[in-house]
Amino acid sequence: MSFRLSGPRSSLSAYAAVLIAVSCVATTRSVRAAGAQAGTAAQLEPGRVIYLEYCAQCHGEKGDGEGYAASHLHPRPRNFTTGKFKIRTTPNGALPTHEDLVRIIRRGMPYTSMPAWPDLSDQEVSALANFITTFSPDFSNPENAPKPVPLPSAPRSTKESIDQGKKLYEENGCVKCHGALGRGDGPSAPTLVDDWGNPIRPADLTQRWTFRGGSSREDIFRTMSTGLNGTPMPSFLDALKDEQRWAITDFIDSLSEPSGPGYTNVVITKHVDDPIDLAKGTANFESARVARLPIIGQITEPVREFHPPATSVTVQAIYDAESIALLVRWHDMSAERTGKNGPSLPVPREEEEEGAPAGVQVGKSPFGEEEVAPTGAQQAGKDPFAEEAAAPSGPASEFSDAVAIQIPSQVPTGTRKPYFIFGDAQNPVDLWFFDLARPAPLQFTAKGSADIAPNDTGDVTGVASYEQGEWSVIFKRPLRPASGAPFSPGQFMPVALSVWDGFSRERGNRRGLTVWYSLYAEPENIPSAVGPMVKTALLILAIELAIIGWVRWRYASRGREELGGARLRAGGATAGPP
Amino acid sequence: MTNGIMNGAMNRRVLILLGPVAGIVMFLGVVWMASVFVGHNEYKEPYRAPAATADATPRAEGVAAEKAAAETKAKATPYTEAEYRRFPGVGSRVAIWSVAQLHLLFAAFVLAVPMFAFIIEVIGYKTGDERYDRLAHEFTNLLSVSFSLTATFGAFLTFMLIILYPKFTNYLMSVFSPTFLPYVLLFFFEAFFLYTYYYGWGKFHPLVHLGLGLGLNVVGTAIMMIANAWLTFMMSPRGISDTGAVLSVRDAIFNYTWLPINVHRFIANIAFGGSVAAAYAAFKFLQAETDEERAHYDWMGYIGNFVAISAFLPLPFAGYWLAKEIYAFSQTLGLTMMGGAFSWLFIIQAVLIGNLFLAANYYLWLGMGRVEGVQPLQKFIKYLLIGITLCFAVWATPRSIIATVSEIRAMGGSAHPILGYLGVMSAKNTAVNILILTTFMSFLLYRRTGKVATVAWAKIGHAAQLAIFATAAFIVIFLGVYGYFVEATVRIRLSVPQVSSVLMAMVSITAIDVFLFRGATRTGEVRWGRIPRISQYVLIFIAVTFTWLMGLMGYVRSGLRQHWHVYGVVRDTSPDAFTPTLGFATKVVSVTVLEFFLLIGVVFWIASLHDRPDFQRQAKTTRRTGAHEAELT
Amino acid sequence: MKIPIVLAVAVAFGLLRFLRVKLLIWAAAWWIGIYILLRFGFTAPIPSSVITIYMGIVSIAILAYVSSSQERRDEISGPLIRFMTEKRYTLLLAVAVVAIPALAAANVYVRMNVSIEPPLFSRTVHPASPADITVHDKRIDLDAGENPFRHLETSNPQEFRKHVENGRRVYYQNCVFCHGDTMSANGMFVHGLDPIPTNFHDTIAQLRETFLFWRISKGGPGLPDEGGPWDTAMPAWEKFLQEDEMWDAVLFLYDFTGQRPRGREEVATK
Amino acid sequence: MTVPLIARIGALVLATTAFYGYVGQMVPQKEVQPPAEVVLKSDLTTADMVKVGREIMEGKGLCLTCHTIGKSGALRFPDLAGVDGRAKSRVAGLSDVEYFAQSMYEPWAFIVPGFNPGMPPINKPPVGLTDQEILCVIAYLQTLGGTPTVTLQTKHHYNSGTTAAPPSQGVSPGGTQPEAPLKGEKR
Repeated sequence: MSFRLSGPRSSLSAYAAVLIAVSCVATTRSVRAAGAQAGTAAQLEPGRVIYLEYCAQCHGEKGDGEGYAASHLHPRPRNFTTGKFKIRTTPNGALPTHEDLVRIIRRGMPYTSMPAWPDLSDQEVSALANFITTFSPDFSNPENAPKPVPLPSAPRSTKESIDQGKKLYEENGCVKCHGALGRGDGPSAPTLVDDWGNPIRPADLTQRWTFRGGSSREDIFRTMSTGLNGTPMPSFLDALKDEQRWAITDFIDSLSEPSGPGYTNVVITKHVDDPIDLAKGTANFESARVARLPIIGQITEPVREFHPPATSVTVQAIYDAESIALLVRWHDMSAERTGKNGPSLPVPREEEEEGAPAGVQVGKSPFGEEEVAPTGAQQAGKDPFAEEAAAPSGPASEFSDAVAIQIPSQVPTGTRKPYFIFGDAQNPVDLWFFDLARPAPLQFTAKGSADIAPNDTGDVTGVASYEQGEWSVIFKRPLRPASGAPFSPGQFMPVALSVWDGFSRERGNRRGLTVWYSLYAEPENIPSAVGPMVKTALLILAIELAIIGWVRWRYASRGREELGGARLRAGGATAGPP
Repeated sequence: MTNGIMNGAMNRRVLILLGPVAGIVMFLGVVWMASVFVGHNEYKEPYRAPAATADATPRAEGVAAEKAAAETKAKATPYTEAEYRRFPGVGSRVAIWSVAQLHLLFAAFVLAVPMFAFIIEVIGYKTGDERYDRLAHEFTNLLSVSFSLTATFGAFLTFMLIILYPKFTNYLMSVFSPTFLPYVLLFFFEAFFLYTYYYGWGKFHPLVHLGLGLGLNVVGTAIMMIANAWLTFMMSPRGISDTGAVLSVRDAIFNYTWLPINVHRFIANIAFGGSVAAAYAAFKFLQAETDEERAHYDWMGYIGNFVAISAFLPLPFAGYWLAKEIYAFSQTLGLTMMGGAFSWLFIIQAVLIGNLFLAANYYLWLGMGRVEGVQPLQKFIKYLLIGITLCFAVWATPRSIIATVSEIRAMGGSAHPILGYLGVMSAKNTAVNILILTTFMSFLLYRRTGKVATVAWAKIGHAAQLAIFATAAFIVIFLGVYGYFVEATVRIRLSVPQVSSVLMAMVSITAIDVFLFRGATRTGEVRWGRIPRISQYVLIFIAVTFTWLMGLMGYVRSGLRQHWHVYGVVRDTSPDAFTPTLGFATKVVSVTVLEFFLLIGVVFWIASLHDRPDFQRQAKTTRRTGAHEAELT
Repeated sequence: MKIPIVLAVAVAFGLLRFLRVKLLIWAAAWWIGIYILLRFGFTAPIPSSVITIYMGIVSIAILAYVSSSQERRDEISGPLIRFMTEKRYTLLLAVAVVAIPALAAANVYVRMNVSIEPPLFSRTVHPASPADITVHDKRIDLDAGENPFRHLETSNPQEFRKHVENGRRVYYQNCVFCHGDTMSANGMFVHGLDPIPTNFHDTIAQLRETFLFWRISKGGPGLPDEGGPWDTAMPAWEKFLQEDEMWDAVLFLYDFTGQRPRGREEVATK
Repeated sequence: MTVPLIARIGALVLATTAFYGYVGQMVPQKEVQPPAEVVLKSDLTTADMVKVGREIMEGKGLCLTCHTIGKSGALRFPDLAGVDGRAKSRVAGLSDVEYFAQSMYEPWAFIVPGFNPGMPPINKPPVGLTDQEILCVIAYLQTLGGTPTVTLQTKHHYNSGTTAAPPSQGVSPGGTQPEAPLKGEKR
């Protein structure tokens, strides 16, 4: 896209180029908008073939978003018949341009089931974009011909613009949904629904990489300017000036780690000298490195979770002379501190396998997740699944949030690890389970999802706190407990996590989890690199000086003219016949 | 400021200042290196060694009483035969290991030198060329001291065995009791032949003298074969019951690996002896003061190296036979060797052999400098080098690659899509065959430097040679690639046509060459001694590499038994029963090789105490050749 | 092989020859060129341990070449000696004397601070399957067995398409989340999986349908001992799917990727 | 000469040996300990025996050096996946336990068609498992394609003290001479 190419150093010429490009886009689009719909069936045929091959399983053969997989997907596959497209360069509510469609097919939507399609040729993607427009009658109306909004190129992001953006962010109501720190935990966040009545979550602005429309500053600016059709996200095109939108963009941009999620596969446990004191909370962990682990849905055991609300957790770990402690943090739209949760509790089965019928009624999610809590108007969705006692009164949840750390019951000796979903019959795992409605964690031993038994020895203790849309949960356990696997410095221990969001009615098997990662207890004393460095340098220096000294000694006194000349050739050449 | 100092006349002063600093730093560096080396060499106490129990210090008044009690107890203790004794410091295993290895290296030298001394003498007798006779005599010159050193180390080894492994040594002696007396007797004959052969040089009729040489070789080989029976029995026992009782001494001698080890050692000894003799010649060349001496020792080094490399070429095939017999004796043993703890050892071996081939070729290329008018052939070096490098790389490609997690992820699995093909036997067989072929071509190239074929069919001859070479290379590579598409049983058999096509090519190309250059015109004379000095260091390098290779192979042969004295029958229950890491083993081998070269240096020195060689007196008759010193090395 | 890099190196080597550069530069350029080729020229990168071996061999070979005649030795040592002895280079020499140990020290530092990586267990890409397995109390012969619906491809294509279509449904309701829409291991949860799921475009043509059936029905927990690693997230689908559904999914995998399964006769049997 | 020849040659020898020593440090370092003597408790349950048997097969018994579990293609020795199912009917008149015992105590008594003899008697050195250990191995083998039934008290032909020759069918090259399997392996 032309406007993405221009960097902060853009000058007048870049500006001009952008303008020309934008106008070109606009004109070609309008030409094509008129032409595409008039296209014959033969012209659309290539797009149709590709569509049926690659797209219909989710978006449905009729483009109505009801393919085979649709019932498992969230956000739901786009229903092309409505003509509503989230990511556009056109004003709010308008149709997208051909290029918008091409771009979104090409790039996909991160953290959704819409993948990128880098391997399709330009012609194929273009044909596909054309074919998609046949599903909605809106496209055939020449009056709807999309007109892209002007999207000026990005000014340089400065500290001032970020500060200004922060102010504007607070003044313009962003906080209401996205939360003060941008964690998607605003007060009205739990009540949001999209145009079809499905609950929807505001983006977690601290995780830029999950933005559906892309994570660059230009992408953020575009979303700010054109809104997201079909969602509560409005367009600020008229409400805010370009500079103001850029300021907010800069602020949002500053909320995420600039380097991306930085997922890792190992949690490094630091040794601390002071005894770990749970009362000190997260302050214990200042020296520990942060490991961010991706969360995926539990998509195997019933009841499955295809789209866990948490996309990642961060873990920090420390150990002292006696204990090891892990700090687990993740973002949660709202804290559910009432109700009940457990790793083996039966899960309400409210979706599944056969694919929900089309035209789901408002108020009940067709696929069960994202069920809005009883605070909203969706009481209908609540009771049928509640086999537990009714939740406490007030704005209480029936399902509490929970988190579990999973480690093998025995340190694995060979290559065999327990199965990552709660172990297996031969290889049990220990779960340190923290129902956040309760004051302290419990321990379970699991031999598979169906065989989980409490096994609480009181070893595991912990504290939990929720602040500004983020849970911080600390687990603490002796390094060498009476039963269970010991941790020893210098060793790797498999570790996996599970996170339940009570708001989304997660419980038991329905949860977000990670595969096995490693917990590495860093030895207390790490040898310093200085000694070996100095030794190496000295050794090399000595060799160098020896060589140079030797060469100089041999050649320096013999005069320059001899060097590389006759003297050097002395070897064989002078050995003439006798 | 620096510029001022550097550019000024103070340069000399800076140098003088830097000198001591550099000296001190280098000294510190050497001390540090040595301490690191020694520190790493520290013998690792195996985990099964009993931990010392630290009792409370006895009270002063109790000490005397305890001492007395201990004495009475000691008096009452009946004599028991010790099973093992500890060698202080490095432990029994390393002590025995290095002594045995040294004994073996000297023995190999003593056995090999008479062999080619004898052959060279025969050539001298047949052709009547005095030079050969003198060369044979000078080889023999090295023998007597080496012989006594071999015997000394043999005795040393025997005593060490009796002291450190009394029970096991006793067992071995009981099994092989009938062989010891003949062995000693043969030693007498060996001494007799050796001294009459050496001191009787020129004093007998040549045929009588040759008879003495033959006797020396026969007796020496017989000695080796008897000793081989003992050690191959340890690896592949036969002729005994499950509990170790002797059923048949004959079977015990003629066990599975006896014959292949005999052949393997016989060939390897020649190669090793040749390389050490070449190193001796190199040493003398570098010391030489006159052109005559240089010419002579250049020639001697060339002959020694030629013998070494010629013997080396069939060695891989002898090795295959030995490995096959080991597999036949016990799959377990074979798999331990090739797939188990020792598989990485063969990567080290590949490095050694690759270096050997490269050095041997390099020596031949340098040797072209002896002849004038070599420029046209110099350009081929590049292509030969590329061939050797590629084969070397293929051979050194490990089968199981070491890689970090991220690398493996990037590779898409622990098997690399391309390297995976290079790490297996098919590729390595192909590589070694091509290496042999390339070395042969280097030799051919060397042979024809300074010559132009004059026969009428010269062009056709050259073309035919090239065609044969290309065909052989093609067959080898084709079969190598074909090996990937057939089952293992077929694949193993493919090495036979590969080898035979290489041999056929070598024979037929040589045959053509002989006729092609019959009556060739010489464009340049061969001037012995006119070779860069660096070539002589290459000869020494080849000798060290050969020695080290022998040490390594000695380790794998005896290390294979792992925790057995006699495989499957007599178990090693000493604390040394574990198999050390390859790193530790290579350190021991390195130290042993250093010791060997220290001692062989002594041998050379003693040999040089002898009068100047006889040819000095006849120098006038030989063609005067030589070269001035090449200053650059 | 990455063609552009290989070509670039080849062109550079050609240029070296064309320009008739000095031997010292020639040797250095060849060394660097070969290093670049080994390090970056392969689509599946060569591990650094192997590169070390190769570069060691190349170093020895280049050294052997440049010293294989007196002229070459002079050509290569002349500039070096002049650099070390002539006064006009003294400053540069001093810089080099300091810089080389500093680089070595930096190298030591980098090596001592490598990031901690969890232990790696060797992975068998296609472990050998057992002779037979039991799925839903039914014995399925993996050696001699066939996909029960494969024969429909010729005898009843319409019915066959139905099975493929059913397989498509199964795939998109169960497998797509990891193995992805294009079956090239690009599902939405791939970033959270280690090892990454199978890319069906790569190797299924070498496999028999029964092998795929075995992997699908028994999953990671059913891998034989040498078939690690044990972190694989592949579930044993026999717990959740009917036998026919799994066979249909296998049909669909071949159909979608345009591959043909390996026939029984092609498998080496004893 | 400027540097004494002896020093030059010494340096060359030292550098060469040091280089090869260095190469030796670069390869993976693994120390192989002799197999530890395991004392089997007499009250092992069958489930424990399976575990022990598995360890023996991987370690001391050296079984997996030659045998594979779950591998097809060109094999040197029979694959053991699902072996219990075959063991029950391999030799008429032998139960799976008896068959396993026979193939370990007298491996030459029956050779699986298509394979060459090559297995040493397991109760004798170099492997030399005890009767109890062999029972554990049998327990593990039974889990491959069946369910383990043996206990440490299980009697079979080879540990019950009877001396009658086992029903030996199929190939029987070498009778009872201990070195027969070794000979048989030569090809």
